[in-house]
Parts: sequence; structure tokens; C-alpha cells
Amino acid sequence: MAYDIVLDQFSGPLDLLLHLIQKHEVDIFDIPIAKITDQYLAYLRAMEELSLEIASEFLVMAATLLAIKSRMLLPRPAKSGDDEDEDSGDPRDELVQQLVEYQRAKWAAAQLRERGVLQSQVFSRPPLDLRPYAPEAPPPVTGVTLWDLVDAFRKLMRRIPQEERVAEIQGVVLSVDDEMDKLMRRMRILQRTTFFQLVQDARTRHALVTAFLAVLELMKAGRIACRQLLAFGDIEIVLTEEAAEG
Amino acid sequence: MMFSMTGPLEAVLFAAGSDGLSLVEIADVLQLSTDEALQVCRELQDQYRDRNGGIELVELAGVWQLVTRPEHAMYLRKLATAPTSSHLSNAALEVLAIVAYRQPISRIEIEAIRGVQSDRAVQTLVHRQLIAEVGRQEGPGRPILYGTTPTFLQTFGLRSLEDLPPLPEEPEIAQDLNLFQLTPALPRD
Amino acid sequence: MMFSMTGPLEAVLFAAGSDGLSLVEIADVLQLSTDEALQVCRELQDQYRDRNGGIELVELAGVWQLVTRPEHAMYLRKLATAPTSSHLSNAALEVLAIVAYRQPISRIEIEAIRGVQSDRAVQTLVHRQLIAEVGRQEGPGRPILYGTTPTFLQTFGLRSLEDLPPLPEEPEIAQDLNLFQLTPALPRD
Repeated sequence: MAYDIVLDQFSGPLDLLLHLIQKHEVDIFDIPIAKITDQYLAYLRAMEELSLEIASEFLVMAATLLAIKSRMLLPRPAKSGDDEDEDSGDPRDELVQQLVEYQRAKWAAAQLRERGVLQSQVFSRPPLDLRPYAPEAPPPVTGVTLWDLVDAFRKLMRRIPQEERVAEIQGVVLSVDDEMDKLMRRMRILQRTTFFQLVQDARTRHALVTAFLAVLELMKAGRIACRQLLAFGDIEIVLTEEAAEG
Repeated sequence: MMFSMTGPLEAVLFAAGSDGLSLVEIADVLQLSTDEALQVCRELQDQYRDRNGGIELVELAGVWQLVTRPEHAMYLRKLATAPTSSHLSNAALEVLAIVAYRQPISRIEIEAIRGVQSDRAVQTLVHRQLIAEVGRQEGPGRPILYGTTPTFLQTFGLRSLEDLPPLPEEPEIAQDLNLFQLTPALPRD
Repeated sequence: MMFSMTGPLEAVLFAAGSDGLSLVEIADVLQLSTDEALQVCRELQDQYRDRNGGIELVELAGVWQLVTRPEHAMYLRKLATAPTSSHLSNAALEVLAIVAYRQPISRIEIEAIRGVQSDRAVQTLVHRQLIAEVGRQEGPGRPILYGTTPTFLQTFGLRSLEDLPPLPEEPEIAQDLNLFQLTPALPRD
């Protein structure tokens, strides 16, 4: 038998266990723990042979299975009143409970997937531009302050997953020329700014290098000027070519 | 009189497009009571059903909107990008399902059910605005509690959380094991 | 057979939005000859006339598009000036914050940051004249770049963009910046 299913295919050790239970058509409420444990370990070993990293949860589950297996071999402890009740039950109980609960979650996930697919077959249309129907200028926005704006940004930054904060925006190939155009557009809006403000949306090392090179190029071309007021202070950048391109 | 309001309703829903309109907004724009507005909505829904045309009226997350009928998706795929173009990983879907049925729920509780770390999946779902922080749990560390969002309802075509299919009973599920077969693309021995 | 194509036609015209479709595009999407496509268009036009609903199909300068019927304009005026339009939704506020701090920026970039579709919020902000097109990005499709407007500055009581409060810290980026040795390492005590 080939263990050609990579562990990645399983969303966790419970998923792998369910797969084994299903494959061997055994009753989830009466799991042949020795057989399933062997199978489970065989999967992990196959992964090892393939030099794939095994998430620690898979190893924890292996230990749990082995513990259950060994407890199954022991004679049931005689009932002693003070002992914890759970100890006298089937050693598999807790695992079965977990499997059943997880199975329900998987069932629900499958339902959601189905609905998601169905919903993705449905299209709407962008809202109509209603400006022609409201000839006067739109009513001014009220009840919103600068701090609402900053707060919105702060919340947004918290919502973005850590690793995506440095992720590059897809499909954008960075060239120094493009970056120069972009920086100049921004400089025309800002007139003067600091280096950090100017390059603040450089989200990767690559983007930052490109931005830095672009700033150097623009300086060389005399389109911007840089100055540093304090040692180690922020570098101030001033637009110098404004008259030329407006 | 009721009947003739389906025309104006269609016009305003068409204009609202993917924004959709709540019943209150519809009532306000058409100058009806919300009961009357609901009646007109149902009437228009019936008309679309009878006509068997290209669009229909659906209620998603408390918002009424016109959408294309799913059976025409093949023509539309050439034209438009699907609203839920980027799909969710198995892990993310599992977490989402757990949050949907067990909300409010903390990350620790999600991980207890899945038997595996779920912080990345949770983060992805928060970023996609499918789940959001809805409160804090009492107790040490006051862990964040998550719940689903209106975007969740829209993405999965649900009017409300009550539209979620009921979870099967435990014994039932044990028999349904073959529901969870791995994707058919995987080789079986 | 012809008759049954009015459903798909309605669906694609609906999804095409205000851009409409040329006869050639319609024929291509529905996999018909242009003659057949024209016939289906006329058929759908007749259907709308008979239904007397809220929308109709018109041909303008060789482009076919669905529009609302003129007699419902009063309801659209009501919609355009609905009370909901004097405040900003959370989504709109979030997009506005991104544009304010990251301008010029395209919609795709905004969506990459937010993790959700943002066309509606962008449209709202353009409509409210808080953001505007300030240029085009190089590259495929030359997407529109947005920036804030004088109305934005007025609304938030800013003399210029320099008055925007500094951004909250982003530790990752700060770390990257260190590579350039532009600032001395933070003093540790």
C-alpha cells in the first residue's frame, strides 16, 4: 500500500483518524484501537521517509493513541469509590467524543462549501450611478471625525493577518521607473514630506529597495531635493520640479 | 395598487445593484409600510419565478437584491468575475463552520474541536470579514470571541443564521461517514 | 429555442451593468450568430414592454443595455437622496482611511489590503467627492488611481495632507527599514 496521500491533505490528526476509520469501515463508537494506531503510525513514518515536516499535533495524537492502546491492554481497574469516574470508563471515550464533534464540524464545512459554490454562480451588478437623479451636490458627510478615520485604519491594521502585511500586491512588477512616476505623483500631492512618509506603502524589502533607488534617481535628476535637518533625523523631501510639470 | 408597485420596486432594486436595499429602505423609497413593502417584494419574487427569465430577487443578510439565476452561470463566467472568486482552504472552511454553529466561540475552543492550531485560519477569516470579534470571554486572558458577519451570510447565500442547515444528530452522522470522503482527485489504494 | 435564450440574455445584460454589451459581444457570450443575437434582443425588448415592469432594454450607439424605465425616475430621485446618504458606512470609512494614507492607490490594491471587494465603497466615496481619480497605474488594464480631494480635507478639518495624524506603528515594516540604516537602532535601556 502506498501512502501517497500527503499529510497536508488532512487538516489535522482528527481528520487523518477519520479517514482511517472510514477506510477500514470500522464503527466510530468501537474503534479497533491497535489496528488504527498502527495505521496512523504508518502514515507518520511514510511522511518521515519523505522528509516532510510533521506538525506537532500529529505527534501528540500518536502519543494519545499509544496511551489508549496500552490502557486497553490493562485489566479494568476494580471499582473503588473515590477514584475519578472517567478513569473507570472506556479509555477510548474521550477520543470518540472528539471525533464525533469534529465530524459534525466537517459535515458543516461541507455544507458551507456547497452553498458557497452555489452562491458563486450568482452575479449582481454594480449600483447605478445615481448622480443624474440628485442634481444638487451630495449632502456633506456629517458625524465623522478625523479620529474615526485613524481609528478605522488602526482597526484595519489589526484585521490584516500578520504575514499578509508584508505580502506584495500580486501581479505588480516593480520597476524603478514606475516607482519614480508613482513617487512624483505623490510628491505633487504632498509637495514636501519625509522619506518615511513617501515610501510608507513599500511593504516588502524589494519594494523598499525600489522606492529607495527611485528617490536617488529623482534626486539625481533634480526633480526632488532631500535634506536632513538633524543627524539621524528623518529625511525631508521637497518637490523641486513643480513648475515644469504642474 | 399593490401589483403596480412591483415596477417601481424592480427599478430601485436594479439601481441599487449589489448594494441591495433593506426592507426599511424599500418602504421609505416606495412610501409604503414595511409590511406592504414585504408583500411587494414577494410579489416580484413570484413574478420572476413565473417568468423564468435571467434574474431573480433574493434576500441575503436582511438585504434584498437582484441577482442572476444560477443556471445562467455558464454564460456569465465569460463576462464577469465571480463574487467569491478566491476559495477558502479546508482548514478555513472547518473553522468557519465551527464559528457559524457555535458562535460566540474563542480560538482555543475552535482548536479543541479541530485538534489542531487554527490561528492562521482564524486570521484569514477575520481578514476576509467572514468572522469578526463579537466580544470577550470571561476568565484569564479574556480571549476574543468570534462570530459570523453579514458578509458570511451573503457569501453563502443565507438570509440569516437560521438558514444554516441543522446539524445532524450524533448517531446519524456516524453512518454518514462516506460524506467525508477525501477529494476524488486523490488516488485510493 | 430562440425564446429560451432571453433568460441568458437578461442575465448577461444585467451583470454587464451600465457598460452594456455590443451585439458582437452578446453573440459571443451566448454563442449565437449576430443575427440570432439581434432577434433575441428584440424578443427581450418585447417581453419587457408586455410586462410593464421596472426596467427595459435599449440600444444606444450600438450598445445594448438594461435601464430603468423613465416613469420610475421619481423613485430613483428618492433613492439618491435617501437619509442613509449623509453618513459613511464602516466599509467606506475604512477605504477612505486607506486612500488617505496610501494615495495614489488603485481599487485592486485597496482590496488586497482589506481582503474584501471594495467597489461599492469606492464608488460611494467618489460620489461623495471625498476621493477622486488622480491618474492611471502603469500596467495591464491601466487601473484608476485614487487620491483624496479638497472636500476630504474640508470634511475632516485638515489644512493639508501633512496634517493627517501619523500612522500607527507597523513593526514588520519598521524592521525592514532598519536594513537601510537610515535610523540608528532604537536605544535599549
